[in-house]
Amino acid sequence: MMLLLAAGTAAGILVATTLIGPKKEFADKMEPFECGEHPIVSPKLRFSVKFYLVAIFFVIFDIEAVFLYPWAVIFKDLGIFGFVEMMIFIIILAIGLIYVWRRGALEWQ
Amino acid sequence: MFYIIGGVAVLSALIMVTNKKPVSAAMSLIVVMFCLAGIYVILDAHLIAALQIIVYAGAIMVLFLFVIMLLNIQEKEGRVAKHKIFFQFTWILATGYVFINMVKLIGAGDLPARMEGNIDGFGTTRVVAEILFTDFLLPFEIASILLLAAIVGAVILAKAKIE
Amino acid sequence: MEILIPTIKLATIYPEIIITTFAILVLLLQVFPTVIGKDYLGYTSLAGVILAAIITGQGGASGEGGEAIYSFSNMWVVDNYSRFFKLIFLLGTGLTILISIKYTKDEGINNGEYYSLLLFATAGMMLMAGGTDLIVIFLGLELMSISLYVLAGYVRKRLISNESALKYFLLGSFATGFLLYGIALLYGATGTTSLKGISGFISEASFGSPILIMGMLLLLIGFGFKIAAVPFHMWTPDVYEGAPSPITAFMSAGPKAAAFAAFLRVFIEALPSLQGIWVDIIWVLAALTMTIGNVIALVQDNVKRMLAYSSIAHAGYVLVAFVSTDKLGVASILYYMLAYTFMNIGAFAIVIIIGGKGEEKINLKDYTGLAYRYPLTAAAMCLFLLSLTGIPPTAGFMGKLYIFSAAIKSGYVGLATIAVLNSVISVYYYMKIILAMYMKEPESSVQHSPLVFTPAMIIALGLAVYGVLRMGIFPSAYISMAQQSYLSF
Amino acid sequence: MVPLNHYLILSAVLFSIGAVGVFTRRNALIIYMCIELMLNAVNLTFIAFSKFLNNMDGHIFTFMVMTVAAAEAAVGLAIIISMFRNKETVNVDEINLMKG
Repeated sequence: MMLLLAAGTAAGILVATTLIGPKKEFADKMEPFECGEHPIVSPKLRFSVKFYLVAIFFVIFDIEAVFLYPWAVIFKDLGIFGFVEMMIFIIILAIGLIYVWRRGALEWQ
Repeated sequence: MFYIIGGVAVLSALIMVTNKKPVSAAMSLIVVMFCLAGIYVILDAHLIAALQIIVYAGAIMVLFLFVIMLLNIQEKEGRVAKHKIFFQFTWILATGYVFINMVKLIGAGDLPARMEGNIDGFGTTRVVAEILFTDFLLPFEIASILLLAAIVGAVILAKAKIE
Repeated sequence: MEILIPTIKLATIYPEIIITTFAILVLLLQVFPTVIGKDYLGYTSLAGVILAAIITGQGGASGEGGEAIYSFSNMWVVDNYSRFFKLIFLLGTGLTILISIKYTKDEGINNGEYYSLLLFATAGMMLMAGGTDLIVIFLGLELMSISLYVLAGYVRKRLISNESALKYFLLGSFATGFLLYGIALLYGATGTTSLKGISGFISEASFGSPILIMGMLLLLIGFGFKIAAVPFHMWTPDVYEGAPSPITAFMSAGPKAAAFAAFLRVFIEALPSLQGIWVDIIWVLAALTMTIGNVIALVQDNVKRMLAYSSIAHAGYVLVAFVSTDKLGVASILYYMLAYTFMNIGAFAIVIIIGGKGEEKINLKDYTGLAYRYPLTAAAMCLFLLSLTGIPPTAGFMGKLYIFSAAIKSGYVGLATIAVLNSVISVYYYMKIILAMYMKEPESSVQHSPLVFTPAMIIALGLAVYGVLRMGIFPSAYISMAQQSYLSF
Repeated sequence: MVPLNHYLILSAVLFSIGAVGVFTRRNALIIYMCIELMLNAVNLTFIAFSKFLNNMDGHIFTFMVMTVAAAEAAVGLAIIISMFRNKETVNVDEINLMKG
């Protein structure tokens, strides 16, 4: 009940301001704010691909970490079998890391 | 509670499909992901809910936003040529119709016998882990090879210069 | 609480382990400057393929008894069926590697990742063929598809290669979405994902609940996309034309066979009691695929595009055998797939040779008068085309004969007649090429650069020609092997 | 307790929205987002069934579907990047050199 109440009031205020508030959209006002002067360069600057490459590696190795979570929970009971199993997993992805590193995809300059 | 979250999920999915700007489409997809995580919590699938947020909302959506930023897409959806609109309109109707009765069919279906008893700690990580690392060993190792292939593929395609 | 550790029979997955280790080896060789020069990567991956073939051939863990051995908590099986398919995949990959050694040098994409991705795709296919659990089949399918998405777009500077990768990716993952939804519904209806469990549940439970039928339909759609059956074939011509030629050859042979292997196993092992429904659907699919595949191929002048449509038509022929779900039907599919791999990759090898650098010469006019300048190549191409049509002395004829007899035996005479009609149509567009090669004089206007034959290419062509003739003239050895490998469960 | 059917209906609706989105949109990125939405709908079906069938296989499958979706996202977006590098557009309409 409390949740509803809180959400209700917040939404109410939001709706009220958008409805009541004065809205004048002329060109200058809509431009990204740059201390008064007219912006020279469009804010959406293009950045190079290596940022994207790092994002991919983050996604892949994040998945690897996600696989480690449940493994950590039952590490004790699994004994040697579980250990070997996870080592194979880690080694395969370490090979991926070595490949990426030697391939030069991680350079930053 | 489920109905609220379900409603929000459907709403934001609709926003995503009909949205003009890719960035706001990605934002509404993130909202869908969070609603789904909420539903998983209702279904006692705690590990999967946490995972959904970490993996999907966290990593994949970041990737999407990266690409949107990278490609600096401004162009709006151009006006579609005349005949194209008609073609697309019928297409939407067709697939919409097919799926609606699919929904009815699924909704009405009688369900398999529900196995009694509730495994203690139904959705907790421990239970998931036990099955994952013992019975499902083969898929686990295949997943690692899959990730390796994905990394190699992504590097070759995305890296600026390949000697 | 103690956790029971399942017994693992590692021997059952030796071939897959070998292929993966070789893929990783090629990857690391590419990255670390070692004694093996860059251009020997192709040969190292070839060695891996041959080694894996030997291990699969000699039966691995299942011994000669041929009975199925289950392992990994019955998610994996090594029976004659999966071993036969694995040999087909390894043959396809080996031929593709042989073809692409020269091709990758010309196109400047001669780095190790090309071969390691090829091996990853093969590993994915082998997993699909051997898996008896929907999870393993799904993961194998994904591993194969992801490697193929990248391989299709490998020549980055050529725009059509990019475009084909994008189309293949979008439609491929769309199909995976459907396939997954089908698996989810099957899981819901029967409570398990293992094929045996599903068939057990269906046989004693009441006839399919709507969820089960819906799940089966979605599964059908997902697999339909993968084998490029007609209603879902739109992606095939563009992707086959855009992708580099060795990859197109690989795509038309390997993954199609893998999709059929999984399709067959799922539908025959897991859903026998629903046969009434899916047999008719496949009947319609087969008829449609054959006719449309052949008819559109008639109007093509780009040879690669024509071969793409002919591979759709051949998927139709295999669906004909699929309709007769008995032992003979399965054996005929196995036999036809082997014959198809030989002749298709052979035909593509010739397309690569004539295509030359940058693959611009792949229209019909480039083949005019080939017989006068290079009689041997023209003869080989003629043999492959005859085999694709199904003319007596070749493997294609035996394959089609086998399939049609299986279809007729199980009472689908109508479909068999359609199939024969289609073969007649296909004669026309294959003959177009042969006529161009033999009858027309080479016009002086089109400058013909000398064709370059590398040793690897000659071995590939020799192997393909040998296979086509061997299976055509004395097919008994292969037929008995196929017969023995029907689904023995 | 919310009956199983409602979950199934919700996931079927999400799946259909995704499928319709794939056909109607022309921006390759948004098409892939719709496919991602479809995969999420499938995950929801798995978890719903796993809850009502009371066995844990559904969770494992969802685990695997997530890793597959992540790997596919990485490769797919790399393809879109290499596509964009050659030709400054992401619209599927303009990418049809090979009609025929």
